[in-house]
Amino acid sequence: MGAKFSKKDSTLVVKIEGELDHHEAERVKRAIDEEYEKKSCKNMIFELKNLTFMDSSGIGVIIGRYKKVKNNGGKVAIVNANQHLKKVIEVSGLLRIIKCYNSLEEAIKDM
Amino acid sequence: MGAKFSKKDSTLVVKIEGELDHHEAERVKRAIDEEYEKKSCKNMIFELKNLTFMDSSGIGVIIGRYKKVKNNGGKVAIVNANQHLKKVIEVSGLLRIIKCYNSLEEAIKDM
Amino acid sequence: MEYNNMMELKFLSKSQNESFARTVVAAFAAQLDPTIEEIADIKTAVSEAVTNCIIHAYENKIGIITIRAFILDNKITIEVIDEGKGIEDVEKAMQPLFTTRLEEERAGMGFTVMQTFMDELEVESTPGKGTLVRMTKYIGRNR
Amino acid sequence: MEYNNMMELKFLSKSQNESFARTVVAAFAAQLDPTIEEIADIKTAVSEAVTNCIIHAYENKIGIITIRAFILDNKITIEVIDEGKGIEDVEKAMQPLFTTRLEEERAGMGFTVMQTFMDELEVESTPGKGTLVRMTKYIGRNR
Ligand SMILES: Nc1ncnc2c1ncn2[C@@H]1O[C@H](COP(=O)(O)OP(=O)(O)O)[C@@H](O)[C@H]1O
Ligand SMILES: Nc1ncnc2c1ncn2[C@@H]1O[C@H](COP(=O)(O)OP(=O)(O)O)[C@@H](O)[C@H]1O
Repeated sequence: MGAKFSKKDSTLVVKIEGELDHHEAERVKRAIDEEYEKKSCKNMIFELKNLTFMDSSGIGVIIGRYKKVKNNGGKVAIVNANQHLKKVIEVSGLLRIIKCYNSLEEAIKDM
Repeated sequence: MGAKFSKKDSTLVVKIEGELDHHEAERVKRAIDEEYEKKSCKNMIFELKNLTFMDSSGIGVIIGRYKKVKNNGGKVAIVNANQHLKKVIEVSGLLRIIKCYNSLEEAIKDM
Repeated sequence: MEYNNMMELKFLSKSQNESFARTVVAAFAAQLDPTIEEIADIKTAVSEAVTNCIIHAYENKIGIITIRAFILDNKITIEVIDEGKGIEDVEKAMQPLFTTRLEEERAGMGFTVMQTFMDELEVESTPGKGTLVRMTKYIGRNR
Repeated sequence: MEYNNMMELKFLSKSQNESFARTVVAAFAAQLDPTIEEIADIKTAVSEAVTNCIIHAYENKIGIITIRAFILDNKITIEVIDEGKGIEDVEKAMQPLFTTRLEEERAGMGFTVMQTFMDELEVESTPGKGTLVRMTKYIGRNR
Protein backbone atom coordinates (compact mmCIF):
# COMPACT_ATOMS: atom_id res chain seq x y z
CA MET A 1 0.00 0.00 0.00
CA GLY A 2 1.24 3.47 -0.71
CA ALA A 3 0.76 6.78 -2.43
CA LYS A 4 3.09 8.10 -5.12
CA PHE A 5 3.11 11.68 -6.27
CA SER A 6 3.89 13.72 -9.34
CA LYS A 7 3.06 17.27 -10.40
CA LYS A 8 1.74 18.44 -13.75
CA ASP A 9 1.43 22.25 -13.94
CA SER A 10 -0.57 23.14 -10.83
CA THR A 11 -2.07 19.65 -10.43
CA LEU A 12 -0.92 17.06 -7.90
CA VAL A 13 -1.30 13.56 -9.31
CA VAL A 14 -1.80 11.06 -6.46
CA LYS A 15 -1.25 7.43 -7.44
CA ILE A 16 -2.73 5.17 -4.77
CA GLU A 17 -1.72 1.50 -4.82
CA GLY A 18 -2.83 -1.64 -3.01
CA GLU A 19 -5.84 -1.56 -0.71
CA LEU A 20 -7.32 1.61 0.77
CA ASP A 21 -9.25 0.82 3.93
CA HIS A 22 -9.55 2.45 7.37
CA HIS A 23 -6.18 0.97 8.41
CA GLU A 24 -4.38 2.65 5.50
CA ALA A 25 -6.52 5.81 5.35
CA GLU A 26 -4.78 7.84 8.06
CA ARG A 27 -1.29 7.38 6.61
CA VAL A 28 -2.37 8.04 3.04
CA LYS A 29 -4.34 11.11 4.08
CA ARG A 30 -1.36 12.65 5.84
CA ALA A 31 1.01 11.88 2.97
CA ILE A 32 -1.33 13.53 0.45
CA ASP A 33 -1.94 16.67 2.51
CA GLU A 34 1.78 17.11 3.13
CA GLU A 35 2.61 16.76 -0.55
CA TYR A 36 -0.22 19.08 -1.64
CA GLU A 37 1.12 21.85 0.57
CA LYS A 38 4.82 21.23 -0.01
CA LYS A 39 4.42 21.30 -3.78
CA SER A 40 1.92 24.21 -3.48
CA CYS A 41 -0.55 22.63 -5.88
CA LYS A 42 -4.04 23.77 -6.80
CA ASN A 43 -5.82 20.76 -8.34
CA MET A 44 -5.66 17.08 -7.42
CA ILE A 45 -6.07 13.95 -9.53
CA PHE A 46 -6.45 10.50 -7.98
CA GLU A 47 -4.89 7.90 -10.31
CA LEU A 48 -6.36 4.58 -9.13
CA LYS A 49 -5.17 2.06 -11.74
CA ASN A 50 -3.20 0.07 -9.15
CA LEU A 51 -5.72 0.44 -6.34
CA THR A 52 -7.21 -3.04 -5.97
CA PHE A 53 -9.62 -2.43 -3.10
CA MET A 54 -11.41 0.51 -1.48
CA ASP A 55 -14.25 0.83 1.00
CA SER A 56 -16.07 3.86 2.39
CA SER A 57 -13.00 4.83 4.44
CA GLY A 58 -11.38 5.55 1.07
CA ILE A 59 -14.39 7.63 0.10
CA GLY A 60 -13.80 9.61 3.31
CA VAL A 61 -10.20 10.22 2.24
CA ILE A 62 -11.27 11.52 -1.18
CA ILE A 63 -14.08 13.73 0.18
CA GLY A 64 -11.73 15.18 2.80
CA ARG A 65 -9.16 16.08 0.11
CA TYR A 66 -11.95 17.45 -2.12
CA LYS A 67 -12.92 19.91 0.61
CA LYS A 68 -9.34 21.14 1.03
CA VAL A 69 -8.77 21.52 -2.71
CA LYS A 70 -12.09 23.31 -3.20
CA ASN A 71 -11.27 25.73 -0.38
CA ASN A 72 -8.08 26.42 -2.29
CA GLY A 73 -10.00 27.15 -5.51
CA GLY A 74 -8.91 23.89 -7.19
CA LYS A 75 -10.57 20.93 -8.89
CA VAL A 76 -10.48 17.18 -8.14
CA ALA A 77 -10.72 14.27 -10.57
CA ILE A 78 -10.48 10.47 -10.46
CA VAL A 79 -8.70 8.46 -13.15
CA ASN A 80 -8.64 4.76 -14.08
CA ALA A 81 -10.92 3.37 -11.37
CA ASN A 82 -11.67 -0.31 -11.95
CA GLN A 83 -15.16 -1.86 -11.86
CA HIS A 84 -15.16 -2.38 -8.09
CA LEU A 85 -13.91 1.15 -7.33
CA LYS A 86 -16.46 2.67 -9.71
CA LYS A 87 -19.22 0.88 -7.83
CA VAL A 88 -18.02 2.18 -4.44
CA ILE A 89 -17.61 5.67 -5.88
CA GLU A 90 -21.06 5.61 -7.41
CA VAL A 91 -22.87 4.25 -4.35
CA SER A 92 -21.25 6.90 -2.18
CA GLY A 93 -22.63 9.74 -4.32
CA LEU A 94 -19.11 10.97 -5.07
CA LEU A 95 -19.93 11.32 -8.78
CA ARG A 96 -22.10 14.33 -8.00
CA ILE A 97 -19.01 16.31 -7.03
CA ILE A 98 -16.04 14.57 -8.67
CA LYS A 99 -15.64 13.47 -12.28
CA CYS A 100 -14.14 10.12 -13.32
CA TYR A 101 -11.87 9.83 -16.40
CA ASN A 102 -10.40 6.89 -18.27
CA SER A 103 -7.06 8.57 -18.90
CA LEU A 104 -4.78 10.98 -17.10
CA GLU A 105 -4.43 13.18 -20.20
CA GLU A 106 -8.19 13.74 -20.42
CA ALA A 107 -8.38 14.60 -16.74
CA ILE A 108 -5.48 17.06 -16.92
CA LYS A 109 -6.98 18.74 -19.98
CA ASP A 110 -10.15 19.34 -17.97
CA MET A 111 -8.47 20.85 -14.90
CA MET B 1 -7.27 -28.65 -9.42
CA GLY B 2 -6.98 -31.44 -11.90
CA ALA B 3 -4.86 -34.01 -13.60
CA LYS B 4 -4.13 -33.99 -17.33
CA PHE B 5 -2.72 -36.95 -19.19
CA SER B 6 -0.60 -37.71 -22.20
CA LYS B 7 1.29 -40.78 -23.35
CA LYS B 8 4.85 -41.00 -24.67
CA ASP B 9 5.78 -44.52 -25.80
CA SER B 10 4.85 -46.68 -22.81
CA THR B 11 5.00 -43.81 -20.30
CA LEU B 12 1.94 -42.05 -18.87
CA VAL B 13 2.69 -38.37 -18.22
CA VAL B 14 0.49 -37.07 -15.40
CA LYS B 15 0.30 -33.29 -15.17
CA ILE B 16 -1.11 -32.30 -11.78
CA GLU B 17 -2.29 -28.71 -11.37
CA GLY B 18 -3.44 -26.55 -8.48
CA GLU B 19 -3.21 -27.85 -4.92
CA LEU B 20 -2.88 -31.51 -4.00
CA ASP B 21 -4.14 -32.12 -0.46
CA HIS B 22 -6.26 -34.81 1.19
CA HIS B 23 -9.44 -33.24 -0.27
CA GLU B 24 -8.15 -33.59 -3.83
CA ALA B 25 -6.18 -36.81 -3.36
CA GLU B 26 -9.01 -39.31 -3.76
CA ARG B 27 -10.22 -37.86 -7.05
CA VAL B 28 -6.75 -37.48 -8.52
CA LYS B 29 -5.79 -40.99 -7.45
CA ARG B 30 -8.78 -42.53 -9.18
CA ALA B 31 -8.26 -40.50 -12.35
CA ILE B 32 -4.61 -41.57 -12.60
CA ASP B 33 -5.28 -45.27 -11.98
CA GLU B 34 -8.07 -45.28 -14.56
CA GLU B 35 -5.90 -43.63 -17.19
CA TYR B 36 -2.90 -45.87 -16.45
CA GLU B 37 -4.99 -48.96 -17.09
CA LYS B 38 -7.02 -47.60 -20.00
CA LYS B 39 -3.92 -46.50 -21.88
CA SER B 40 -2.09 -49.71 -20.79
CA CYS B 41 1.06 -47.86 -19.81
CA LYS B 42 4.16 -49.15 -18.09
CA ASN B 43 6.01 -46.13 -16.66
CA MET B 44 4.63 -42.97 -15.03
CA ILE B 45 5.99 -39.42 -14.90
CA PHE B 46 4.53 -36.78 -12.59
CA GLU B 47 4.88 -33.35 -14.24
CA LEU B 48 4.41 -30.87 -11.37
CA LYS B 49 5.20 -27.49 -12.92
CA ASN B 50 1.69 -26.18 -12.27
CA LEU B 51 1.24 -27.83 -8.89
CA THR B 52 1.39 -24.94 -6.41
CA PHE B 53 0.88 -26.84 -3.16
CA MET B 54 1.25 -30.39 -1.86
CA ASP B 55 1.28 -31.94 1.59
CA SER B 56 1.88 -35.52 2.77
CA SER B 57 -1.47 -36.62 1.31
CA GLY B 58 0.13 -35.92 -2.06
CA ILE B 59 3.11 -38.02 -1.05
CA GLY B 60 0.63 -40.82 -0.30
CA VAL B 61 -0.77 -40.47 -3.82
CA ILE B 62 2.68 -40.72 -5.39
CA ILE B 63 3.80 -43.67 -3.24
CA GLY B 64 0.57 -45.51 -3.98
CA ARG B 65 1.07 -45.07 -7.74
CA TYR B 66 4.74 -46.03 -7.38
CA LYS B 67 3.71 -49.38 -5.90
CA LYS B 68 1.29 -50.09 -8.76
CA VAL B 69 3.77 -49.13 -11.43
CA LYS B 70 6.57 -51.15 -9.83
CA ASN B 71 4.28 -54.20 -9.63
CA ASN B 72 3.79 -53.72 -13.35
CA GLY B 73 7.55 -53.65 -13.98
CA GLY B 74 7.60 -49.89 -14.70
CA LYS B 75 9.49 -46.83 -13.47
CA VAL B 76 8.28 -43.59 -11.86
CA ALA B 77 9.81 -40.11 -12.11
CA ILE B 78 8.96 -36.57 -10.99
CA VAL B 79 9.53 -33.53 -13.20
CA ASN B 80 9.62 -29.77 -12.56
CA ALA B 81 8.84 -29.72 -8.84
CA ASN B 82 9.17 -26.21 -7.40
CA GLN B 83 11.11 -25.35 -4.23
CA HIS B 84 8.18 -26.11 -1.89
CA LEU B 85 7.38 -29.45 -3.55
CA LYS B 86 11.02 -30.47 -3.49
CA LYS B 87 11.09 -29.86 0.25
CA VAL B 88 7.99 -32.00 0.86
CA ILE B 89 9.36 -34.73 -1.42
CA GLU B 90 12.73 -34.69 0.33
CA VAL B 91 11.36 -34.72 3.88
CA SER B 92 9.12 -37.65 3.03
CA GLY B 93 12.03 -39.79 1.90
CA LEU B 94 10.56 -40.15 -1.58
CA LEU B 95 13.92 -39.39 -3.19
CA ARG B 96 15.19 -42.79 -2.09
CA ILE B 97 12.77 -44.46 -4.51
CA ILE B 98 11.84 -41.85 -7.13
CA LYS B 99 14.13 -39.58 -9.14
CA CYS B 100 13.41 -35.87 -9.77
CA TYR B 101 14.22 -34.23 -13.12
CA ASN B 102 14.22 -30.65 -14.34
CA SER B 103 12.82 -31.48 -17.76
CA LEU B 104 10.37 -33.95 -19.23
CA GLU B 105 12.82 -34.93 -22.00
CA GLU B 106 15.49 -35.97 -19.50
CA ALA B 107 12.98 -38.02 -17.53
CA ILE B 108 11.64 -39.78 -20.61
CA LYS B 109 15.16 -40.58 -21.81
CA ASP B 110 15.79 -42.29 -18.46
CA MET B 111 12.66 -44.44 -18.47
CA MET C 1 -29.33 -21.47 11.23
CA GLU C 2 -29.48 -24.21 8.58
CA TYR C 3 -26.28 -24.61 6.59
CA ASN C 4 -24.07 -26.82 4.42
CA ASN C 5 -20.88 -25.27 5.73
CA MET C 6 -20.01 -22.72 8.40
CA MET C 7 -17.12 -21.03 10.13
CA GLU C 8 -16.53 -18.70 13.03
CA LEU C 9 -13.61 -16.30 13.32
CA LYS C 10 -12.61 -14.28 16.38
CA PHE C 11 -9.93 -11.62 16.25
CA LEU C 12 -8.79 -8.42 17.95
CA SER C 13 -10.23 -5.06 16.97
CA LYS C 14 -6.95 -3.81 15.52
CA SER C 15 -7.08 -1.98 12.21
CA GLN C 16 -4.37 -4.23 10.74
CA ASN C 17 -6.89 -7.08 11.00
CA GLU C 18 -9.35 -5.43 8.62
CA SER C 19 -7.70 -6.87 5.53
CA PHE C 20 -7.25 -10.23 7.30
CA ALA C 21 -10.99 -10.38 8.07
CA ARG C 22 -12.11 -9.69 4.51
CA THR C 23 -9.56 -12.17 3.15
CA VAL C 24 -10.94 -14.89 5.43
CA VAL C 25 -14.55 -14.32 4.42
CA ALA C 26 -13.56 -14.19 0.74
CA ALA C 27 -11.66 -17.49 1.12
CA PHE C 28 -14.70 -19.09 2.74
CA ALA C 29 -17.07 -17.73 0.08
CA ALA C 30 -14.77 -19.08 -2.65
CA GLN C 31 -16.44 -22.51 -2.42
CA LEU C 32 -19.57 -20.95 -4.00
CA ASP C 33 -17.47 -20.11 -7.05
CA PRO C 34 -18.36 -16.40 -7.01
CA THR C 35 -17.36 -13.94 -9.73
CA ILE C 36 -14.60 -11.41 -9.06
CA GLU C 37 -17.31 -8.78 -8.66
CA GLU C 38 -19.26 -10.84 -6.12
CA ILE C 39 -16.09 -11.40 -4.10
CA ALA C 40 -15.31 -7.68 -4.21
CA ASP C 41 -18.85 -6.92 -3.00
CA ILE C 42 -18.49 -9.30 -0.06
CA LYS C 43 -15.03 -8.01 0.86
CA THR C 44 -16.24 -4.43 0.80
CA ALA C 45 -19.29 -5.13 2.97
CA VAL C 46 -17.20 -7.09 5.49
CA SER C 47 -14.60 -4.33 5.56
CA GLU C 48 -17.32 -1.78 6.41
CA ALA C 49 -18.79 -3.87 9.22
CA VAL C 50 -15.40 -4.71 10.75
CA THR C 51 -14.19 -1.11 10.53
CA ASN C 52 -17.35 -0.02 12.36
CA CYS C 53 -16.57 -2.44 15.21
CA ILE C 54 -13.05 -1.03 15.53
CA ILE C 55 -13.95 2.66 15.34
CA HIS C 56 -17.46 2.93 16.70
CA ALA C 57 -18.09 -0.12 18.88
CA TYR C 58 -14.72 -0.31 20.65
CA GLU C 59 -13.62 3.29 19.95
CA ASN C 60 -10.08 2.12 19.14
CA LYS C 61 -9.72 0.18 22.40
CA ILE C 62 -9.02 -3.55 22.02
CA GLY C 63 -12.05 -5.84 21.96
CA ILE C 64 -13.03 -9.09 20.27
CA ILE C 65 -14.75 -9.11 16.88
CA THR C 66 -16.59 -12.27 15.84
CA ILE C 67 -17.46 -13.15 12.27
CA ARG C 68 -19.72 -16.09 11.50
CA ALA C 69 -20.39 -17.24 7.98
CA PHE C 70 -22.95 -19.80 6.87
CA ILE C 71 -23.37 -21.29 3.42
CA LEU C 72 -26.65 -22.82 2.33
CA ASP C 73 -26.93 -23.75 -1.35
CA ASN C 74 -25.94 -20.55 -3.21
CA LYS C 75 -26.56 -18.27 -0.22
CA ILE C 76 -23.89 -16.92 2.10
CA THR C 77 -24.89 -15.27 5.38
CA ILE C 78 -22.25 -13.30 7.24
CA GLU C 79 -22.60 -12.04 10.80
CA VAL C 80 -20.21 -9.43 12.20
CA ILE C 81 -20.57 -9.15 15.96
CA ASP C 82 -19.07 -6.89 18.61
CA GLU C 83 -19.60 -6.47 22.34
CA GLY C 84 -18.99 -2.76 22.19
CA LYS C 85 -20.91 0.44 22.66
CA GLY C 86 -24.05 -0.42 20.69
CA ILE C 87 -26.23 1.89 18.60
CA GLU C 88 -28.95 4.05 20.15
CA ASP C 89 -31.00 4.59 17.01
CA VAL C 90 -30.29 1.95 14.36
CA GLU C 91 -32.64 3.43 11.75
CA LYS C 92 -30.91 6.80 11.97
CA ALA C 93 -27.44 5.20 11.93
CA MET C 94 -28.28 3.41 8.70
CA GLN C 95 -29.19 6.57 6.79
CA PRO C 96 -26.71 7.56 4.07
CA LEU C 97 -24.21 10.22 5.18
CA PHE C 98 -25.06 9.80 8.86
CA THR C 99 -21.93 9.53 10.97
CA THR C 100 -21.08 10.26 14.59
CA ARG C 101 -17.43 10.82 13.62
CA LEU C 102 -17.44 13.78 11.29
CA GLU C 103 -14.10 15.02 12.66
CA GLU C 104 -12.43 11.84 11.36
CA GLU C 105 -13.60 12.26 7.78
CA ARG C 106 -15.95 9.27 7.98
CA ALA C 107 -18.17 9.33 4.91
CA GLY C 108 -21.21 7.97 6.77
CA MET C 109 -21.63 5.49 3.91
CA GLY C 110 -20.74 2.21 5.63
CA PHE C 111 -24.27 0.89 6.05
CA THR C 112 -25.23 2.16 2.59
CA VAL C 113 -22.37 0.20 1.06
CA MET C 114 -23.36 -2.95 2.98
CA GLN C 115 -26.97 -2.53 1.86
CA THR C 116 -26.08 -1.98 -1.78
CA PHE C 117 -23.39 -4.64 -2.10
CA MET C 118 -25.30 -7.40 -0.30
CA ASP C 119 -28.82 -8.71 -0.92
CA GLU C 120 -30.07 -8.47 2.66
CA LEU C 121 -28.93 -6.51 5.72
CA GLU C 122 -30.15 -6.72 9.31
CA VAL C 123 -28.74 -4.86 12.30
CA GLU C 124 -29.46 -5.81 15.90
CA SER C 125 -27.99 -3.58 18.58
CA THR C 126 -28.31 -3.00 22.32
CA PRO C 127 -26.66 0.15 23.68
CA GLY C 128 -23.92 -0.81 26.10
CA LYS C 129 -24.01 -4.47 24.98
CA GLY C 130 -23.01 -4.59 21.35
CA THR C 131 -24.09 -4.95 17.76
CA LEU C 132 -24.76 -7.75 15.31
CA VAL C 133 -24.77 -7.05 11.58
CA ARG C 134 -26.19 -9.86 9.45
CA MET C 135 -25.66 -9.71 5.70
CA THR C 136 -26.77 -12.17 3.05
CA LYS C 137 -25.75 -12.57 -0.56
CA TYR C 138 -27.04 -14.97 -3.19
CA ILE C 139 -24.14 -15.98 -5.41
CA GLY C 140 -24.91 -16.26 -9.12
CA ARG C 141 -28.06 -14.19 -8.86
CA ASN C 142 -27.05 -11.72 -11.56
CA ARG C 143 -25.74 -14.17 -14.12
CA MET D 1 -0.18 -16.88 26.12
CA GLU D 2 1.45 -13.49 25.58
CA TYR D 3 0.83 -11.96 22.17
CA ASN D 4 0.69 -8.86 19.98
CA ASN D 5 -2.10 -10.23 17.83
CA MET D 6 -4.26 -13.34 17.88
CA MET D 7 -7.15 -15.03 16.14
CA GLU D 8 -9.34 -18.08 16.59
CA LEU D 9 -11.05 -19.95 13.77
CA LYS D 10 -13.67 -22.67 14.13
CA PHE D 11 -14.89 -24.69 11.16
CA LEU D 12 -16.40 -28.03 10.25
CA SER D 13 -14.20 -31.08 9.66
CA LYS D 14 -15.03 -31.26 5.95
CA SER D 15 -12.18 -31.88 3.56
CA GLN D 16 -13.16 -28.89 1.41
CA ASN D 17 -12.19 -26.70 4.39
CA GLU D 18 -8.56 -27.85 4.34
CA SER D 19 -7.53 -25.23 1.80
CA PHE D 20 -9.66 -22.63 3.57
CA ALA D 21 -7.87 -23.32 6.86
CA ARG D 22 -4.38 -22.97 5.45
CA THR D 23 -5.36 -19.81 3.56
CA VAL D 24 -6.63 -18.24 6.80
CA VAL D 25 -3.46 -19.00 8.74
CA ALA D 26 -1.31 -17.76 5.85
CA ALA D 27 -3.34 -14.51 5.72
CA PHE D 28 -2.85 -14.03 9.46
CA ALA D 29 0.88 -14.79 9.26
CA ALA D 30 1.24 -12.27 6.42
CA GLN D 31 1.60 -9.42 8.93
CA LEU D 32 5.03 -10.85 9.86
CA ASP D 33 6.12 -10.30 6.26
CA PRO D 34 7.23 -13.91 5.75
CA THR D 35 9.03 -15.15 2.64
CA ILE D 36 7.15 -17.29 0.11
CA GLU D 37 8.99 -20.28 1.52
CA GLU D 38 8.03 -19.51 5.12
CA ILE D 39 4.38 -19.15 4.07
CA ALA D 40 4.53 -22.46 2.19
CA ASP D 41 6.03 -24.13 5.30
CA ILE D 42 3.21 -22.83 7.49
CA LYS D 43 0.50 -23.79 5.00
CA THR D 44 1.89 -27.30 4.70
CA ALA D 45 2.11 -27.84 8.47
CA VAL D 46 -1.44 -26.50 8.98
CA SER D 47 -2.72 -28.69 6.17
CA GLU D 48 -1.22 -31.79 7.86
CA ALA D 49 -2.71 -30.99 11.26
CA VAL D 50 -6.16 -30.16 9.85
CA THR D 51 -6.21 -33.26 7.65
CA ASN D 52 -5.39 -35.38 10.71
CA CYS D 53 -8.41 -33.93 12.55
CA ILE D 54 -10.68 -34.79 9.63
CA ILE D 55 -9.40 -38.32 8.98
CA HIS D 56 -8.10 -39.58 12.32
CA ALA D 57 -9.82 -37.53 15.05
CA TYR D 58 -13.34 -37.40 13.59
CA GLU D 59 -12.95 -40.34 11.18
CA ASN D 60 -14.80 -38.45 8.44
CA LYS D 61 -17.78 -37.65 10.67
CA ILE D 62 -18.56 -33.95 11.15
CA GLY D 63 -16.92 -32.28 14.13
CA ILE D 64 -15.52 -28.85 14.96
CA ILE D 65 -11.87 -27.98 14.32
CA THR D 66 -10.42 -25.00 16.15
CA ILE D 67 -7.30 -23.14 15.04
CA ARG D 68 -5.74 -20.50 17.27
CA ALA D 69 -2.84 -18.38 16.13
CA PHE D 70 -0.77 -16.02 18.24
CA ILE D 71 1.85 -13.57 17.07
CA LEU D 72 4.54 -12.29 19.43
CA ASP D 73 7.32 -10.26 17.83
CA ASN D 74 8.60 -12.48 14.97
CA LYS D 75 7.11 -15.69 16.39
CA ILE D 76 3.86 -17.29 15.29
CA THR D 77 2.29 -20.06 17.37
CA ILE D 78 -0.49 -22.10 15.80
CA GLU D 79 -2.74 -24.49 17.69
CA VAL D 80 -4.91 -27.01 15.85
CA ILE D 81 -7.45 -28.56 18.19
CA ASP D 82 -10.06 -31.30 17.83
CA GLU D 83 -12.44 -32.99 20.22
CA GLY D 84 -12.15 -36.30 18.47
CA LYS D 85 -10.76 -39.73 19.13
CA GLY D 86 -7.41 -38.79 20.64
CA ILE D 87 -4.07 -40.59 20.32
CA GLU D 88 -3.15 -43.55 22.55
CA ASP D 89 0.61 -43.32 22.11
CA VAL D 90 1.74 -39.88 20.94
CA GLU D 91 5.41 -40.78 20.71
CA LYS D 92 4.67 -43.71 18.44
CA ALA D 93 2.23 -41.68 16.33
CA MET D 94 4.91 -39.07 15.70
CA GLN D 95 7.41 -41.53 14.24
CA PRO D 96 8.04 -41.19 10.50
CA LEU D 97 6.03 -43.64 8.39
CA PHE D 98 3.73 -44.57 11.29
CA THR D 99 0.09 -44.53 10.23
CA THR D 100 -3.06 -46.25 11.42
CA ARG D 101 -4.58 -45.89 7.94
CA LEU D 102 -2.35 -47.89 5.63
CA GLU D 103 -5.32 -48.94 3.53
CA GLU D 104 -5.94 -45.32 2.55
CA GLU D 105 -2.44 -44.71 1.25
CA ARG D 106 -1.53 -42.35 4.09
CA ALA D 107 2.20 -41.76 3.98
CA GLY D 108 2.53 -41.57 7.77
CA MET D 109 4.58 -38.40 7.28
CA GLY D 110 2.18 -35.77 8.68
CA PHE D 111 3.94 -35.22 12.00
CA THR D 112 7.35 -35.44 10.32
CA VAL D 113 6.35 -32.65 7.93
CA MET D 114 5.05 -30.50 10.81
CA GLN D 115 8.27 -31.10 12.73
CA THR D 116 10.53 -30.28 9.81
CA PHE D 117 8.62 -27.27 8.48
CA MET D 118 8.05 -25.58 11.83
CA ASP D 119 10.58 -24.72 14.56
CA GLU D 120 8.72 -26.30 17.48
CA LEU D 121 6.00 -28.96 17.73
CA GLU D 122 4.06 -30.14 20.78
CA VAL D 123 1.20 -32.64 20.82
CA GLU D 124 -1.20 -33.04 23.74
CA SER D 125 -3.80 -35.76 23.43
CA THR D 126 -6.31 -37.57 25.62
CA PRO D 127 -7.88 -40.70 24.15
CA GLY D 128 -11.62 -40.17 23.79
CA LYS D 129 -11.29 -36.42 24.43
CA GLY D 130 -9.23 -34.96 21.62
CA THR D 131 -5.89 -33.63 20.49
CA LEU D 132 -4.06 -30.31 20.50
CA VAL D 133 -1.15 -29.74 18.14
CA ARG D 134 0.92 -26.64 18.91
CA MET D 135 3.41 -25.47 16.30
CA THR D 136 5.73 -22.49 16.44
CA LYS D 137 7.73 -20.77 13.74
CA TYR D 138 10.16 -17.87 13.97
CA ILE D 139 9.81 -15.73 10.87
CA GLY D 140 13.03 -14.36 9.41
CA ARG D 141 15.19 -16.89 11.26
CA ASN D 142 16.97 -18.14 8.14
CA ARG D 143 17.67 -14.80 6.51
N1 LIG E 1 -20.70 -1.66 15.37
C1 LIG E 1 -21.13 -0.43 15.73
N2 LIG E 1 -21.16 -0.06 17.04
C2 LIG E 1 -21.58 1.16 17.42
N3 LIG E 1 -21.98 2.11 16.55
C3 LIG E 1 -21.98 1.83 15.24
C4 LIG E 1 -21.55 0.56 14.75
N4 LIG E 1 -21.65 0.56 13.41
C5 LIG E 1 -22.15 1.77 13.07
N5 LIG E 1 -22.34 2.55 14.15
C6 LIG E 1 -22.91 3.93 14.17
O1 LIG E 1 -23.56 4.14 12.94
C7 LIG E 1 -23.03 5.29 12.27
C8 LIG E 1 -23.09 5.12 10.78
O2 LIG E 1 -22.24 4.05 10.36
P1 LIG E 1 -21.72 3.99 8.85
O3 LIG E 1 -22.89 4.08 7.93
O4 LIG E 1 -20.87 2.78 8.73
O5 LIG E 1 -20.86 5.30 8.65
P2 LIG E 1 -19.42 5.72 9.28
O6 LIG E 1 -18.71 4.49 9.75
O7 LIG E 1 -18.73 6.38 8.15
O8 LIG E 1 -19.72 6.66 10.42
C9 LIG E 1 -21.64 5.43 12.83
O9 LIG E 1 -21.16 6.76 12.72
C10 LIG E 1 -21.83 4.99 14.29
O10 LIG E 1 -22.35 6.03 15.07
N1 LIG F 1 -5.75 -35.36 15.47
C1 LIG F 1 -5.56 -36.69 15.60
N2 LIG F 1 -6.47 -37.46 16.26
C2 LIG F 1 -6.28 -38.80 16.40
N3 LIG F 1 -5.22 -39.46 15.89
C3 LIG F 1 -4.28 -38.75 15.22
C4 LIG F 1 -4.41 -37.34 15.04
N4 LIG F 1 -3.32 -36.94 14.35
C5 LIG F 1 -2.57 -38.02 14.12
N5 LIG F 1 -3.13 -39.13 14.63
C6 LIG F 1 -2.58 -40.50 14.61
O1 LIG F 1 -1.18 -40.43 14.35
C7 LIG F 1 -0.85 -41.19 13.17
C8 LIG F 1 0.28 -40.53 12.41
O2 LIG F 1 -0.12 -39.29 11.88
P1 LIG F 1 0.67 -38.64 10.65
O3 LIG F 1 2.12 -38.61 10.96
O4 LIG F 1 0.03 -37.34 10.33
O5 LIG F 1 0.45 -39.67 9.46
P2 LIG F 1 -0.86 -40.05 8.62
O6 LIG F 1 -1.86 -38.94 8.74
O7 LIG F 1 -0.36 -40.19 7.22
O8 LIG F 1 -1.36 -41.34 9.18
C9 LIG F 1 -2.15 -41.29 12.40
O9 LIG F 1 -2.17 -42.41 11.55
C10 LIG F 1 -3.17 -41.39 13.53
O10 LIG F 1 -3.28 -42.70 14.04
